[in-house]
Formats: sequence, structure tokens, C-alpha cells
Amino acid sequence: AALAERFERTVAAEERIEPRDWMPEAYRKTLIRQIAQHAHSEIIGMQPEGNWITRAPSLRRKAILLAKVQDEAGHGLYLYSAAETLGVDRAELLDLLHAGRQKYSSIFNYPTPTWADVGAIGWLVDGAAIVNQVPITRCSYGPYARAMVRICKEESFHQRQGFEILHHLSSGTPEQHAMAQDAVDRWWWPSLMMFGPPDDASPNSARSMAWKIKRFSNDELRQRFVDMAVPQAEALGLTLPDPELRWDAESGHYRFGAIDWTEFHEVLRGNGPCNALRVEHRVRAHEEGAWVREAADAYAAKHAARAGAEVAA
Amino acid sequence: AALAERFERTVAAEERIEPRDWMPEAYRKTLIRQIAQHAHSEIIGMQPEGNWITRAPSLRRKAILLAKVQDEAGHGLYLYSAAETLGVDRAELLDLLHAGRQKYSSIFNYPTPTWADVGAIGWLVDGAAIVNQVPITRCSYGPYARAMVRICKEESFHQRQGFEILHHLSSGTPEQHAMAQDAVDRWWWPSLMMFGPPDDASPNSARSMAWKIKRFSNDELRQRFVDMAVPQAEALGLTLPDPELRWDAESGHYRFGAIDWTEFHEVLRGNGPCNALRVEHRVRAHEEGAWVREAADAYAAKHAARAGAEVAA
Amino acid sequence: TAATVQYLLRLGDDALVLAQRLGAQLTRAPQLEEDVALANIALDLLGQARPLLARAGELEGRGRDEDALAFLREERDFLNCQLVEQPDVDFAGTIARQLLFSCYQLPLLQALTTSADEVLAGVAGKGVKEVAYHRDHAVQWTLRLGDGTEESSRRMQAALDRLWPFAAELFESDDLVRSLAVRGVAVDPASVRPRWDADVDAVLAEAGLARPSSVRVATGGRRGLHTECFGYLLAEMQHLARSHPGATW
Amino acid sequence: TAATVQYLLRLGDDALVLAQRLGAQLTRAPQLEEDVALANIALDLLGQARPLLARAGELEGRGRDEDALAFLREERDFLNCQLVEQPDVDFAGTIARQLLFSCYQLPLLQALTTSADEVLAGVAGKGVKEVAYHRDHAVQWTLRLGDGTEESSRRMQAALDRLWPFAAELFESDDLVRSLAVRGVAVDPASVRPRWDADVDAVLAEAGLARPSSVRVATGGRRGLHTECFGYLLAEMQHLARSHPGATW
Repeated sequence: AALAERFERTVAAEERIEPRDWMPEAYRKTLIRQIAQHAHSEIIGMQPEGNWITRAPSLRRKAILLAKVQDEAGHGLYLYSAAETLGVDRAELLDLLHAGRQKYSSIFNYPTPTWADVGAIGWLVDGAAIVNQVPITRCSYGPYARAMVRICKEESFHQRQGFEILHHLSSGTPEQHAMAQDAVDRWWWPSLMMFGPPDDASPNSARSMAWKIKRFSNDELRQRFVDMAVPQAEALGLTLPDPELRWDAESGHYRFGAIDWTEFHEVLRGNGPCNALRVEHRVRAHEEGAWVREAADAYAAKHAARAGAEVAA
Repeated sequence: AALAERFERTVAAEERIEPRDWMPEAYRKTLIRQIAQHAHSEIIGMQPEGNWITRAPSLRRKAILLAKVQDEAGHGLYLYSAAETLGVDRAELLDLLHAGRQKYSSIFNYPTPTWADVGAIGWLVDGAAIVNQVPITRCSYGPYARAMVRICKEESFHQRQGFEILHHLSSGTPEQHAMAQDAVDRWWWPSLMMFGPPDDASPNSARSMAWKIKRFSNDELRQRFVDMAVPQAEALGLTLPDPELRWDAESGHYRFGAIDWTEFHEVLRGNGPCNALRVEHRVRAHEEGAWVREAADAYAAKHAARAGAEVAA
Repeated sequence: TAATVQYLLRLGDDALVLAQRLGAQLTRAPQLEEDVALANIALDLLGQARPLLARAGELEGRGRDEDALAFLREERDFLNCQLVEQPDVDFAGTIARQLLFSCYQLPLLQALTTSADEVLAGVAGKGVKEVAYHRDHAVQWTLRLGDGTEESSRRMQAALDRLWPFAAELFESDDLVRSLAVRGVAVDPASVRPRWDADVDAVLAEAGLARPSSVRVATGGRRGLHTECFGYLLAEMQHLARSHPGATW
Repeated sequence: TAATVQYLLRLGDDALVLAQRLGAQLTRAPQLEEDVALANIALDLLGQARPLLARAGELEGRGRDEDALAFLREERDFLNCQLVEQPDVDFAGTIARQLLFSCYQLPLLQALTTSADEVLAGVAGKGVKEVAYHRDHAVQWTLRLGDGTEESSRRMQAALDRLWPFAAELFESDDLVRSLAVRGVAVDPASVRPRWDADVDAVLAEAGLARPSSVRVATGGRRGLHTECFGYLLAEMQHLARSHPGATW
């Protein structure tokens, strides 16, 4: 009880819970689930953009894209490390991902048929991710908050690069402009769904807010994203595929049309365009790499044994 | 002895030996080796051209190429059937090919880096094959001779198509012309090597000639090919990469430079640019197809058993 | 005619893309007879694609011939169904794709033999015989693999399960095809579904294979939205032609 | 300068093509750390390729920039060695290719830091540190795989055996490189062979791997003659750029 009280006090004082501190089991579980899902999203999220590394249309864009996808692998690493401070290990979490027992962001179940999709992912998907993640830099759990500081810095860099790709396409040839518009048309609504179900259908949010894992509601964050994206779309010279989108002077916000939650739930249930593809790709890489990981372990064990023998001798 | 005499008489009279006829064991073995090698050449020969099916630059060319490579599979089938009349079966012969214990024409160990190579193979390689094979239509062994009649008819069709590809390239853009010339530069000498070592280094030729399996010496056939190819190269507007090539009015033949037999022997020994690639590709297809062949056999066996059971009932 | 152009592209792209996939299998078949058979099917399909694309280009009136349409269009402009672009994972996958597609294509072409578009009617008339063979080939192999060994049955079932989500798109109807059907040019693909169901179910039953229960429906091809493997197929197919702008071959 | 252009293209194409192969492995590595490491190496190589190609284009004086050289040249104009284009059969193959190449590239770049061509000297100066890491990475993995499990040792040996025929080409000398070496621009690759032999032999010995005995020598890359896998690599790499002539990105 004293421990619980101290935990509550720490959280209330906006101080950080650290791995050595006592924490309620439900808090730990919620964090593990959220951080793992976040890590998995980074890893699965490498695929839709990775799809264009070999086909990037200029060497400069190829280098930027390579670096970006590499950053995502790096984010996955930080986040798995953050999760490991809570007493699970990466291999377990990956097994859960591969078995479909932990989720990743549904947005990565959409395909990237054109180069402009790389731009749209950077602008919209990374943009939405930042809106989601900046508040997590103030999360009550220290390791997660610190990982997020570093990640957000890189994400905003990625978002600018995505914007720049689209800007270049939008002001390029008519074919390039059409390519950019098409990508935005396809990614806009799924990006809005990234913030999760509407507040009245989001049962776990209240507790996460109380624990200061979450700071704002899904709908608040979604609105913040829309308010940010609309003027950027104008700057890009691209339209957003929502006839109901309009400025509401009274509230000081952009109002937008109804989201198709049926699609969201279908994708979440595994029936999106790329769910099977993404998980299969990940599982294949993991399985094909098994002999390599075993070799590394065997080598490490042998050399630890030899080193031990030398010390003993 | 009476059998041997009858065999000799049949051959001498330019009549055909048929599968039911008695024949010397060495004759049978020589034929098996030669027909198998010929069949293997058709099958391996599908690869260098097959390399361009997915990349052919027009739909018409794609269809022609598909049909050609299909014909080669068909030639392989006739020839394996002809070999089977001599008491070996296709599966055995394929095993020998895959184990590197039977050969195929060395010409297929050269790569096809450009579309013009498809033309050069048609014109030069099929051209050389025809010169080699037309005399075999009069071979003393009936099934081989008959297979060859059909094959030669299709080969000469293929040769014209190859010529046409090069002709179109040669009279196309400067890049296309250069592509055609480059291909001819690379295929000319290997084509001359297709006729085998010079007569003074070809120990088995005499016996094959006596048996009327072979009708002309390697050098005779090579000369015939050169005499045919030189005016065709002129018609194509392409040069042949031999500074010593010239018309010899006295003999009525084109004289040509010395062949680099070192290269020939290196490729024959397995050190050509594509030996490993060709055999690996073949073996992979065979191994990956094993479960399919087993399934077909199992199905056939079950249905034969069921049919038998029904008859018995 | 813009609608007819779209419709011709749908049919032509189906045939072209499937021919491209099958052509890549040549030299990779489990036995020589299958190299020959798959090449035959690829040739038939290519032979259907060419007049369909040529006719589409002609009606479009922008000077694009069969090659311009095959080699110079971008991914988002290809209107084939997603089924035909699915990669050849193994021979069971090749056969499953053939089964699902030929059982759809045969009744479709039969109905199109009376199309008001002469070229379309001609292609359909010639194609009916060809596709009857394609279907028979796929059926025979489905039986052999389904009722062969344990491994072949497992692979065939896995291939069907994998490709099943792509079948629904074949029968998707839309305003374009319905309006053309009224004019006697097109056939509403929804109308061939009962025949397909009956044919496929019969083969699966005889082969001892289960009808997949997947509820997932993959779609988008008719609007130019393809699966991620398709861009690589196009890159390979178009690279040479695009490398020599204006050249002929 | 035509000779310098050729030489820059050889070095630049080596780096570009290897970067392309490694880039394709991203999301396919055996563990996340390797996704990061291989991407790092790919980025370094791409970072070397770009100024080398740009410099080649500048000296050539025909208005071709790095992208024109990367995306609009044909296969026969690429001058990379055949080693770097060899496909990634498995992780052992990726590592073997890295080992053979980085043990060659490191002493080469070390010698090129004093090249009379400033750009080349600059790229070499920066590259030496990068490639020292590439080599270390390849060496560490060669040891782990060679001295890991039975399977890893078998695969690593098979990969070395498969790639060994492509090593000799790295050290091929010709008139072009010798004349540039005399002028202090280039380094005769034959001169780095002893160092390569010593380094590679030492790693193989420590890893318990045999030096392959293959006598086959694959060659032709420096004359634009490539193995059949290379055309597919180019098709994929160049398709988008070639699909939009004149566009910038």
C-alpha cells in the first residue's frame, strides 16, 4: 500500500517511474502492450517504404529513403529495449507479433503502389505519428518517454522529407502531380484512423490518461492533426479527399467528414489489403535468419567457454 | 555374326536401323550419348533465350520468343523419346545431365546480356545447329533421323526469326545497331566452336562416319557454316569479328582466322561464364518439381488401382 | 467508347499479365511436358491480349498501339484483376491461379462470342477453345495434386487458401460493365459466378480439397490498384522498351 | 580524361551496385541489428558512388549527372565488377560478398587517398574509415558463421565457393588503369592483391573455413559484360526514372 501510494504520488507529481520502482501490474502490462505495439509498428512500417528503396527515382532520394527505413529499425530497437526494462524480452515480443497475438499500427496494411506513397507516408503517416507521440515524451514511464524524445526528433525530420517529396511531385510534370494527388487521396482517411476509435468507443483511454501514459484523447489528437495537415495540403497544392472539410471559425478548428470505421475494423481484423503480406514477410525474414542467430549464439558460447578455460588455466 | 553382317549391310545400303533391329553395343552407346547430348542441349538451350521472355521489347517479339523456347522443349521431348528407343529412359538421362556426367552444347554457357543476343542466337547458333543437323536427317538410326527432320524444319524457321531480329536492330537506332553488332561480336567465335574440335583432334569422328551417324567432318561443316554466314552478315549490315576473314576465289570458300581452342576447352571443362548457372537452374527446377512428379505418379497409381478394383468387382 | 476502352483494357490486361507470369515459368516447370503446356497457355493468353489492347488503342484514338499500352502505361493505369498478378510461389500456386481464372474466363468468353464489338466477339470465339483447354489442364492438375500425396494435397490447399481472397474481384460488377452489358458489348461478370461456383466446387470435391473459408476480399485491380508485387513485374516487362524511346523492334 | 571517366565509373558502379543489392536486404536481415548494419553499409557505398559518378559526368562533359549515369545507362555501359552484382542467396552469401569486396576496397581506397584527382582522393579519404567498418563487420560475421554451427559453417563455405570465381576480376590490371596509375590518378588493383590474400586467408583460417580451390575466373565487368542477374537489377532500379523522361524528383 505504501508502494502504491508512492507510485501514485510520483505520477501525480509528473515525475518518472523507473524500471527499479514498484508499479501496479496493470500499469506494467498496459505499458508492455503499448510499447510492443509501437515497436512492432516501426518494424512492420519498414516494409511499405522499403518497397521503394530499390526503385527510388534518384540517388539522393534513394539515400534519404534508405536512411529513413534504417531509422525505423533503430526506433524498433530503442522501443524493444524500453519494453525489456519491464521484464519481457524482444524475442518473446517478436514471437507474439509473428503469431498475430500482438498488433501493429493498421496503417501499414495499405500498399505503396507508387513512389508518391513514400511521400504521403512521410507527410501524413509520420505526421500523425508525431501528433500521437509528442505527448508520450512526457509519459510517466521514464524509459518510454526518453525513447520517444529521440524518436520524435527523427520523425519530424522524416515528415519534412515526405512533405518535400510531395511538394516536388506536386510542382513537377502533370503525371507527377497526379501521382501525388492519388497518393494523398489514398492515405488521408487511413491516417485519420491512426488515432484510434472515437473517444466514446475507446474504453481503455481513461485509465491510461490517469496513469499519464496517454495525455490527450483520440479525438483531440485527431483534430490537432487535421488542423495541422489542412494548411500543409494547401501549401502542397493538393486537395484532401473530403468534401465536408471546412474551416469552422467559431471553434477555431477544421471540421471533417465521418470516418468509415467499418474499414478500420476490417483492417484491424486482418482483412486489410496487406495484413497477410506484412506478417508473412516478417515471419519469412525471421525464419530464414534462424540459423544465423543460432550460429551467433553458438559462437558466443564457444568463445565464452574458451575465455573461461583460459582464465582457469 | 549374321546379325552383324545384316547391320553392316543395312547401313551400307543407306537403309535405316530400327529399334527392333540388332545393333552393335558400341553403336547403341554412341547413339545414346549423342542423342542425349543433343536433347540436353535443347533443354539447357532454353535458358539463355528464356532469359528474355519477360523482357521482350514488343508483344509480337514476346510471342515469337515464347513459341521458340517452347519448340526447344518440344525438341527435347522428341529427342529423349528417340533415346528411349535405345533402352534408356529420360529420367536416367536427366540425372546424368544434372550430375554433370553428360554434356550439352558448350555454346549455351555464354550469357545473354542484351536483347540482341536473342537475335544472334537465332541467326548464328541455330544456323550452326542446322548445318550440323541437316545431315543427321539421313542418319542410319531411324528414330533419330526422323526426329531430326521435324526439328530441322523448326530450326530453320527460328534461324530466320533471329536474322530478322538482327536485321531490324541493325537498321534501327544507332543504339540498336550497336547492340546487334556487339552481340554478333560475342557469338561469332563460339558459334564456330559448335562444330567441335578440328578434324585432326576429333578421334571418334571416323567411326561415326562409318556408321553413318555422322556424314561430314567437323571442319567441313564449319566451312559450310562460314560460307553461309558471311554473305548473310553483309546483308545484315554487320561485321564479323575476324580480321583474317576473306574470300578465297581459288577454293570457292571464305577463309577465316584461327579459333581459340583454349577457350573452347575451358568452357567444356566447366569454366565458361554460365556453366554453373545453367546446371544449377536445371537442377533447381527438377528438385522443386519432385513433389509434383511424385503426386502425379501417386494419383496415377491410385486410379489404376481403383480401375482394377472396379473391373474385379 | 471510353467505357469500351476501359472494358477492353480490363480483359486485355488480365490476359497480358497472366501470360507474363506464365512466361516467366518457362524452364522452371516440374517436367518438360509442363514447360510446353504452360508456354502454350501463355501464348494463347498473349494472343488474346494483343487484339484486345490494339482494339482499345484504336477506339481510344490517341495513337497508342498494343505495345504502347503494354510497355508505356504506368501501374495505376493497368486494369487487370489482382488474381493474375499474384506471384508463382510453387507449381500448386500456378495451378490454383489457373483454375480460379480459367473457370471464370471460359463462361465469360462464351458469353462474349455474341458481343456487339466485333473484335471482342472474335477474340472470344477463338479464345473459347483455348480456354477450355486451359481449364481442363488446371482441373487435371488440381485432381492430381489434391488426390496425389500428402505434400501435394497440403500445397494445393495452401495455394487455394492464399489465392481465394482474389477470386471475388473477378465477379465484381460496376456501372461501367453494366451499361456496356445493356448495349450488348460486355458481359456482367456477376452473371458467370454461379457457373464458376459450381465448376470450382465440383473439382475441389473430387480432388478432396476444401473450399477456402476466407472472408477477406481483395479488390482494386479494375481501378488500377494493385498488390505490391505488380510494380516489379512491370519494371521487368517494360524496362527494355522504355530504355529506347521511339525505337521499334 | 576519357580514361579517368572510365576509371571513376568502375569505382562508382562497384559502390552503386553493391549499395543496390544491400538496400534490397533491408527488412530481410536475420535480426534488427543487421537491418541497421546493412543499411549503414549501403548508405556509405551510395555516398561513395554519388560523387564518383558526378565527377565522371563532369569530366565527360556531356551533361550527364549522377542520376543520368545511374538511371539512363544500359547494362553494357556499367563497369562494375561482377562480384558486386551477385544475388543475395542467403545471409552467408551477403557476408561472403562483403568480405571479398571490403578486403579489396579498403587497401584500394587507402592508396587512393593520395590520388591526383581531388574528388577521388576526397572520396577515398572519407571512405577509408567507412570501409574499415565494413570489413570489420564482414570479418566478425565470417568468424561467427564459420565457427558457429555445422549449418552456418556449411553455408559460409558454400557461399565462399560460389563467389570465389568472381574475386580475381577485382585485381585485373589493364592499360587504362596502368596509364592512370603512372599519372598518379589510379591505383593498379593488382598491387592490393597481396594484402587481400593475407587478410582473407587470415580470416578464413581463424574461422575454420577452407580457401576455395576453384580455378574458374569470371571476368568482363570492367568491359561492361555482366552476369545474367544484372539486367533484372537494372530493370528494377531504373524503371521509375525511365518511365518519366525529363522529370526531376
